[in-house]
Amino acid sequence: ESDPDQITIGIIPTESSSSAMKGFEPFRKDMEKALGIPVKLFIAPDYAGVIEAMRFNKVQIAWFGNKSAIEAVNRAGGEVFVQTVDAAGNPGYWSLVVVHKDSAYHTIDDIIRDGGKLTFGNGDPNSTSGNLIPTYYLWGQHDIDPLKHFKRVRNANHETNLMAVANKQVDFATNNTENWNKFAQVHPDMIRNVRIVWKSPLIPSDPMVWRKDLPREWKSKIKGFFLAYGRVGADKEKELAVLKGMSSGWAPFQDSSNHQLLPIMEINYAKDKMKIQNNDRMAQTEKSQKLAEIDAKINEIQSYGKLVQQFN
Amino acid sequence: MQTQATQTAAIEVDTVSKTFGTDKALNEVSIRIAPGEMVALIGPSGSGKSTLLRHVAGLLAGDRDAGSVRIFGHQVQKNGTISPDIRKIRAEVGFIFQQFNLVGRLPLLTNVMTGMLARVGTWRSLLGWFSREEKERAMQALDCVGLAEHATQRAGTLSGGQQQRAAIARAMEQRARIILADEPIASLDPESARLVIECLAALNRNQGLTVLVSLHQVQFALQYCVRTIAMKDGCVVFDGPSQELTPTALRNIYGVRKSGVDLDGTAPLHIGVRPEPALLGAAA
Amino acid sequence: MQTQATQTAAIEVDTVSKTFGTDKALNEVSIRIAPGEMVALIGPSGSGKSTLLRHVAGLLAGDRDAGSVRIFGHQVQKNGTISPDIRKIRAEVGFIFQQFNLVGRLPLLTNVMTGMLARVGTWRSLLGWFSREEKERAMQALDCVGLAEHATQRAGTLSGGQQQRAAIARAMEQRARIILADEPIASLDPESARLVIECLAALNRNQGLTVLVSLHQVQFALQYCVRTIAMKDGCVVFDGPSQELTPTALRNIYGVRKSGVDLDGTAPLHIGVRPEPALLGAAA
Amino acid sequence: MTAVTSPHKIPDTPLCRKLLRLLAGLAFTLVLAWAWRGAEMRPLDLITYSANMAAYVSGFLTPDFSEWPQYVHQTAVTIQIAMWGTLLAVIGAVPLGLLSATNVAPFWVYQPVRRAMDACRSINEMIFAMLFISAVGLGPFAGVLALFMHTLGTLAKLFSEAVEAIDPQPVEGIRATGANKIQEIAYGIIPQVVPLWISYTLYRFESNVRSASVVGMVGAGGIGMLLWDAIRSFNYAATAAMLIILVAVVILMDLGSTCIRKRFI
Amino acid sequence: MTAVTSPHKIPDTPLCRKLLRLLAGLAFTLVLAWAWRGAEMRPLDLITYSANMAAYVSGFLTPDFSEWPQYVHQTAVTIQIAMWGTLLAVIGAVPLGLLSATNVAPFWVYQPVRRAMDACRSINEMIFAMLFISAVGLGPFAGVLALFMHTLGTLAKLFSEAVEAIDPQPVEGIRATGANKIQEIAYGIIPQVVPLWISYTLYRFESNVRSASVVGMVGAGGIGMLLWDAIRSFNYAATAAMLIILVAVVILMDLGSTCIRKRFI
Ligand SMILES: Nc1ncnc2c1ncn2[C@@H]1O[C@H](COP(=O)(O)OP(=O)(O)OP(=O)(O)O)[C@@H](O)[C@H]1O
Ligand SMILES: Nc1ncnc2c1ncn2[C@@H]1O[C@H](COP(=O)(O)OP(=O)(O)OP(=O)(O)O)[C@@H](O)[C@H]1O
Ligand SMILES: [Mg+2]
Ligand SMILES: [Mg+2]
Repeated sequence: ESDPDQITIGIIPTESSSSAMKGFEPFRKDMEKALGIPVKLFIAPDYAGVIEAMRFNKVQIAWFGNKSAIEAVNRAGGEVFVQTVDAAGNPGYWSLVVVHKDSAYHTIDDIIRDGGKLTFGNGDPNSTSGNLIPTYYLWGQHDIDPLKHFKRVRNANHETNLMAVANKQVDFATNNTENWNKFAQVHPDMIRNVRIVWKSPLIPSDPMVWRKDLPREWKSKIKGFFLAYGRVGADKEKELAVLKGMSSGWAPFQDSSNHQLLPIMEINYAKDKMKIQNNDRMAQTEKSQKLAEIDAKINEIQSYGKLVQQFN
Repeated sequence: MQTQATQTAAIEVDTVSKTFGTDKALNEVSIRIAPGEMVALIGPSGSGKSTLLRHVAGLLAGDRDAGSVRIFGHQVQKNGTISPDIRKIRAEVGFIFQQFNLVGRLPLLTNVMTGMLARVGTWRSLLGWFSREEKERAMQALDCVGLAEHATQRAGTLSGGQQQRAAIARAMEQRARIILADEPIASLDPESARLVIECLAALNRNQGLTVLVSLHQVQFALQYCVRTIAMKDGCVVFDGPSQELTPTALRNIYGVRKSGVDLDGTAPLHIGVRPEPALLGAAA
Repeated sequence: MQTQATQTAAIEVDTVSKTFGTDKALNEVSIRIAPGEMVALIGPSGSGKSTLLRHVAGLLAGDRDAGSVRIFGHQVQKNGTISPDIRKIRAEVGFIFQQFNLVGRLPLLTNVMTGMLARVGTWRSLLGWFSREEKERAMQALDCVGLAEHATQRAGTLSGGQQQRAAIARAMEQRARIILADEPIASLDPESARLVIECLAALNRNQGLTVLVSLHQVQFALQYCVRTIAMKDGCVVFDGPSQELTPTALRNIYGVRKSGVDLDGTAPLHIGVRPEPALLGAAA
Repeated sequence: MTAVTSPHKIPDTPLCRKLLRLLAGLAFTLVLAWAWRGAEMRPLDLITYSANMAAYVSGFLTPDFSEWPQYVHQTAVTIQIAMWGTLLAVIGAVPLGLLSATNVAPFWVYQPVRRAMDACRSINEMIFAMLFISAVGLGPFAGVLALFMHTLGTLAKLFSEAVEAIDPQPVEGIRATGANKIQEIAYGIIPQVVPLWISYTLYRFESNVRSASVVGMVGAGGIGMLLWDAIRSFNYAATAAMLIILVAVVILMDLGSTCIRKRFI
Repeated sequence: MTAVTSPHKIPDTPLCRKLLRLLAGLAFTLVLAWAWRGAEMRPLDLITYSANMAAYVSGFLTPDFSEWPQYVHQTAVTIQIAMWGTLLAVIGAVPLGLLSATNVAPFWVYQPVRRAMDACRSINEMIFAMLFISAVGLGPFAGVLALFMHTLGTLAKLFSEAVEAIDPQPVEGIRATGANKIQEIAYGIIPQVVPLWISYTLYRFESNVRSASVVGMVGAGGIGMLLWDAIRSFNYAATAAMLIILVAVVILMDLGSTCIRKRFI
C-alpha cells in the first residue's frame, strides 16, 4: 500500500448523458487542490472498461450506477463510499412503465391480462430501471416470463423505447423518471403522447466507488473532501454551484457504503433465479442446486438487512 | 453506295497534332485515304503510328487548337473534342491493336464475340445471350485464324501470336467498312503473317474495305499495298506509291534517329560484361 | 573459366514436357547449347517457343514426372520442381520477354535499373538508393537503345517498339552470361531490329555470351545464327546448321497447321461483310 | 526536341518538386507528432504492465459453451440480417460505384454521387436505424435497412476505387468495336474488377455479421448483442465461447471468399 | 490433340458444370429465402409509413452549431487517435498482407497468417480495448491500440486480396532478373497495388475517425461519443450539426484520397 501519485476518476453517466466532462471539471480542480496530487477524469459511456481499469488499479475512484457498482465491488475490489443526491433532494429515482396516451390500458394488471395481444418494449438487459426493476416487481411477482407471456418483446434503450411508444410501435415499454424528464425537456410535444401506468419503489441514487486498497489516510482525505464539498468551508456557495452543474444537477454527497447495494443485489439474484427457473434445457438436479445456492445468498442478504435494521 | 463513297474520303485527317508533356507525338499530320484503298503506314519506333491510328478511331483526342478527323465525311473529332456520336462511327471501324487489348480474364470466344457488341442490343449483350448463329460466326472467325480449339481458353493465357490472331478475329467479327491494323503481324510467324495480310488484301479487293495497316516489315508494304505513308518524329515524311520507296528513301526514313544509335553497327551497345562471372565460375 | 565452361553445356534441356489442361505445350523437348553459341529458335505461333524459354529460366516448372533443365551444369529444375537456388542462376540469365513484362507504373529508368537488382543489396534496392554510377550505366543502356530522352516517362505509356527496346535494355543491364530473347525484334522497325540483333551477335562474338533467341523473321536466323532449332506443336522438329534450312524444310515447319487454315491463300478468312453498311451508308 | 541531349545525363528531379516533397514530408511528420501527443502514446507501458494483460486474457481461457444453441441461433439471426443488408447494398453499389469512378463517369456525375456516398458512410448507423424504426418498427427489417445504407456507402467507394485502378487497354479494345458505355463496362471493366468486388462484398458481409450495434439496437438480438452483454457482465467464459463461434464463422467466410475469388482471378 | 475437331463447333459447357451451377443457384436462392423470413422483410412498410420517416428527418433540418468549438475539438481528438491506430496498422498490414497472399507466400505461411488476421477482425474491439486498458489505463492510447488490432486484421485482408488480383507478368519480368523475393515484391508487386492500398488505408482511417465505440469506451471522448450522446438525448439539432462536421471531414478525406491516388494510378 504505497501512496498514490495520482488519482484517476472514471465516470459512467448513469443512463444517457452528455457534457459530463464540463460539469466535472471544476470539481476535479478543487479535488486536485485539496489532495495535492494530480487528479484525472475519464468519461466512458459504458462501465465495462472502467471496471476493468479499476480491477487493474488504473482507476481509483469511479461513479457507477447501482448495478455496475455491484460488479465493481465483486470484481474490481471496489467499495461504495458516498452517494449522489439529486438537486431536488431526492435520494434516488423511479422506474416507469409507459403507454401511448390513447392506449386502453390504465393499470399494469390490464396489461398483464391482455398480454397475449401486446408488444413490449423492454429495456436494455443491463439497465437497472429499464429491465431489472420491472422484471422483479412486475413479472417476477406475477410469475410471468415476459418472453412467453407477451406477443412480442423487444430490447432497446430508454430513448428508443419512449419513441417507440410515442409512435405506437410498441404497446408499452419501460422507462425511468430521469429519462422521462430529459425527454420532456427536448420533446415537450412528444411527451404528451405518452402516459405513465406504473411507478416503481425508489431506486437508490448512484454510488461513488473507490478501490478498497487505497491507503487509509488517503481514504479519509478523499471521503472528507467529498462529504465536505458544498457543505462546509468558505467556498461553500461556489461548490454548491459546481455540484448543481454536475450531471443532472446534484446536492452535496451523502455518506454511503456497500450497504446501499443490497436491495439491488437481492433483486439481481431474484432475476437470476427466474432465469434459471425458466431455463428448460437445464437438468432438474442442476437447477435445484443452483436455485438453492441463490436462495442461500438471498437469505444472507435479508438476514444482514434485518441485522442492520435492528441496530439502527 | 459505291459511287457516293468515292466522293468523300474514307479517312481524312486534317492537321492533327498531339503533345504528350513536351513531346510532340503527332505534328500537324494530314492524310486522306479514299474508300477502297489499302495503305501501309511505316516509320521508326516511336514515330507516332499507333498514336495516329488511335486518333483516327477517336480513341484519343488531339491537341486543343488544331485539326480534325473525319470518316466517310462523319466527324470523329475536331479541335481536341471527340464527337458525341462517335460510337456509331467506331462500329464501322475495325481496330487491331498493337498490344492486342484483349480482356485477359474472358475466354477467347467471348473476346471475339465482343466484336459484334455494336450490332447486339445492350440488354442481350449484358445478359450474354448470344444467338447460336452469332456463336457460330465467332467460331468460324476463330477457325479462320486457326484458334478454334482454343475457344474456351482464357485470352490471357494464349501465346503472343495467338493473342494477335484473336485480336484480328475480333476486328473481323465487327464487319466494319474500315480496318485500322496496328502492326497486326508483328508477333506472327512468316506463314501466319502472309495469311493475315493476304486476308486483309482480299477483304480490300473483294469487298471494297478500306485498310490502313501499320507495318514494320517493309517487304509486306511493298508487296501488298499500292500506297505507303511513312512517318518520322510525328510528321508524315512520305506519302505516295509504294514502288517509289527506294532503299535511299527507306534509309532516310529509318536512318538518322532521335538519339545516338549509330547505324554503322561498329559500336553497338557498349555495355560490358562482368569480368568474372562470380557465382557460376566459383561454383562450377 | 573459358576452358571449364566448354566442358559443361551452357543450356541443357533434357526431355522436358509441359501440359496445360489437356494440351501438350512441350513434348519431351531436349536441347543442348554449348557456351558461346548463338542459336535461333523458330516455329509457328503456339508451337511452344515461349514456354520452352520460360522453362529454361526456371520461370515455369515442367510436368511432374519428366525432364530437367541445367544451366552451366547447375540444376534449374528437375521433375517439375524448381531448384531452390534458382535466383542465383537467374541472375546469370538475361530474359527478354515477348510481352516485355515491364512494370507499367514505374519510370523507364527504374525499369531498366531493376536489371541490376541481383547485384544490388536487398536493403539498398528497397530504399531505391542506386549509386550515381549505376544510374549512369542504366542511362547508357537507354542511350544505346535510343530511349535516353524517355528516361522519366512511365513504361506503360511508351510505344510498342520503345517498350521492347526498354526490355532489351533491362536484360542488357543484367550483365548475364546467357541471354534468352523471346522475339526481341517483333515490334521493331527494320533498322532497330538489325541493330538489336547485331548487338546480340556482338555480345556473343566479343564476350562469349550464349544467346538463344526466338525469331519469326527467318532471314535474321539465317543471317546471324549458325545454328537453328525449330519447334512445332511442342516438339523439336529441326536442330542443326541454319544453312540446312531449305525452303522445303521451312515449308514443313510452318506449312501444315493444327487447324484448318490452308496455305494456298485461295480461301482466306471467309468472314462476310454486311451487305448494307447501314448507318454510314444511310447517313452519308 | 531536336536538340541533342548530352548522352548518359541522369534525369534530375526538378528542384521545385524536391522542395515540395520535403515540405510534404515535414508536414506529415509534424501532424504525426501532434497526434502522438494527442493520443498520449506511452508504448513502454505495454511491457511494464504485460502481467495485467496476461491476467485479463486468462479469463478467456476456459470457454463455456453450455448456452451454445442460443449462440448458434443468434448467429443465424445476424447472418440473415447481414445477408439481406449486404445483398441490397451490392445491388445499389454496382451502379453507384461505377458512377463514382473518375474513369467511367464525367465530373458532374461522379462528384455528387461520391459525396452522397460519403454521407451514407459518415452518418451513424444508429441514425439510420432510428429512421427506419420510425417506419417499419423495431425488428430485424429495420436492421437490414440500416446496414444497407451504411454498406452501400462503403461498397460504392471501394468498388469505384477498384474501377479506377484497372488496366485501360482492354477497355479501349472493347470501345474500339463501337460498343456503348454499358457494354464497355460489362465486357471491359467488370471482368477486371470482379475478384476485388467479390472480396469487398464478402468483407462487408462478414463485418455486418460481426457488427453488434445496429442489430442489437433495433431490438433484433443477434450474436453481437449477446456478446456485448456477456462482456458487460464480465462473463468471459461465455464471451470466449461466442468469440470462438464468431472466429469460426469469419474463417469460414474467408475460406469461401478465397474459393469464389479463385474462380475469377 | 491431333484429332481434328469439326469446324465451327461451338464449345459446350460440360453437363456436370451446368448441373453444379444450377445447384449452386438453387442453394443460393433458398438461403436468401430463409434469410428473408428471418429478417422479416416487409418492404411495403417503407412506403406506407414514409410520413414517419419524414417526421423523423425533419428533426435534423435545423442544425445547432452553438457548441461547435467542442465538436471541432473532439473531432481533432478522434483524428489523432485514428491516425496512430491506422498508421501502426498499416505498418503491420504491409508485411502481414503480403504473407497472407496466395501468390506471394507458401501454403504453410499464408494459412496461419490469414487465420490470425481473421481472429484480429472478429474479436470485438471492446475486448481489445479492455485488454489494453488493463495495461495502459483509460485514455486515448488504449483506443489507439484497440483500433490498431482491428484495423490490422482488416487491412491485412484487403491488402492481400489486392495482391492476389495483380497482373503476374511484370512480376515475372522482375523475377527473371534474379531479384530475390523482397525485391520482386518491392519492384513488381507494390507498384501495381499501391493505388488500392492507399485507398484502403484512407478508408480505414476515415472509418476509424467515425467509429464511436472504441474511443468513447476507453474514456478518450471523441466526436463519436458526443454524437452518440446527442442521439440518445434526442437532441437532433446538435446531432445534425455534428453530422455535418463528420460528413465534411469524410468528404475532405475522400478528396485527399483521390488526390493521392491520382499520382499513383
Ligand atoms: N498458362 C497457360 N494456360 C493454358 N495454355 C497455355 C498457357 N500458356 C501457354 N499455353 C498454350 O501453350 C501453347 C504454346 O504457347 P507458347 O506461348 O509457348 O507459344 P509460342 O511458340 O511462343 O507462340 P508465339 O510465337 O505465338 O508466341 C499455346 O497453344 C498456348 O495457348
Ligand atoms: N500516354 C502517353 N504518354 C506519354 N507519351 C506517350 C504516350 N503515348 C505515346 N507516347 C509517346 O509518343 C510517341 C509516339 O508513340 P507511338 O506509340 O505512336 O509510336 P509508334 O510509331 O506506334 O511506335 P512503335 O512502332 O514502337 O509502336 C512515343 O515517343 C511515345 O513514347
Ligand atoms: Mg505502335
Ligand atoms: Mg511466344
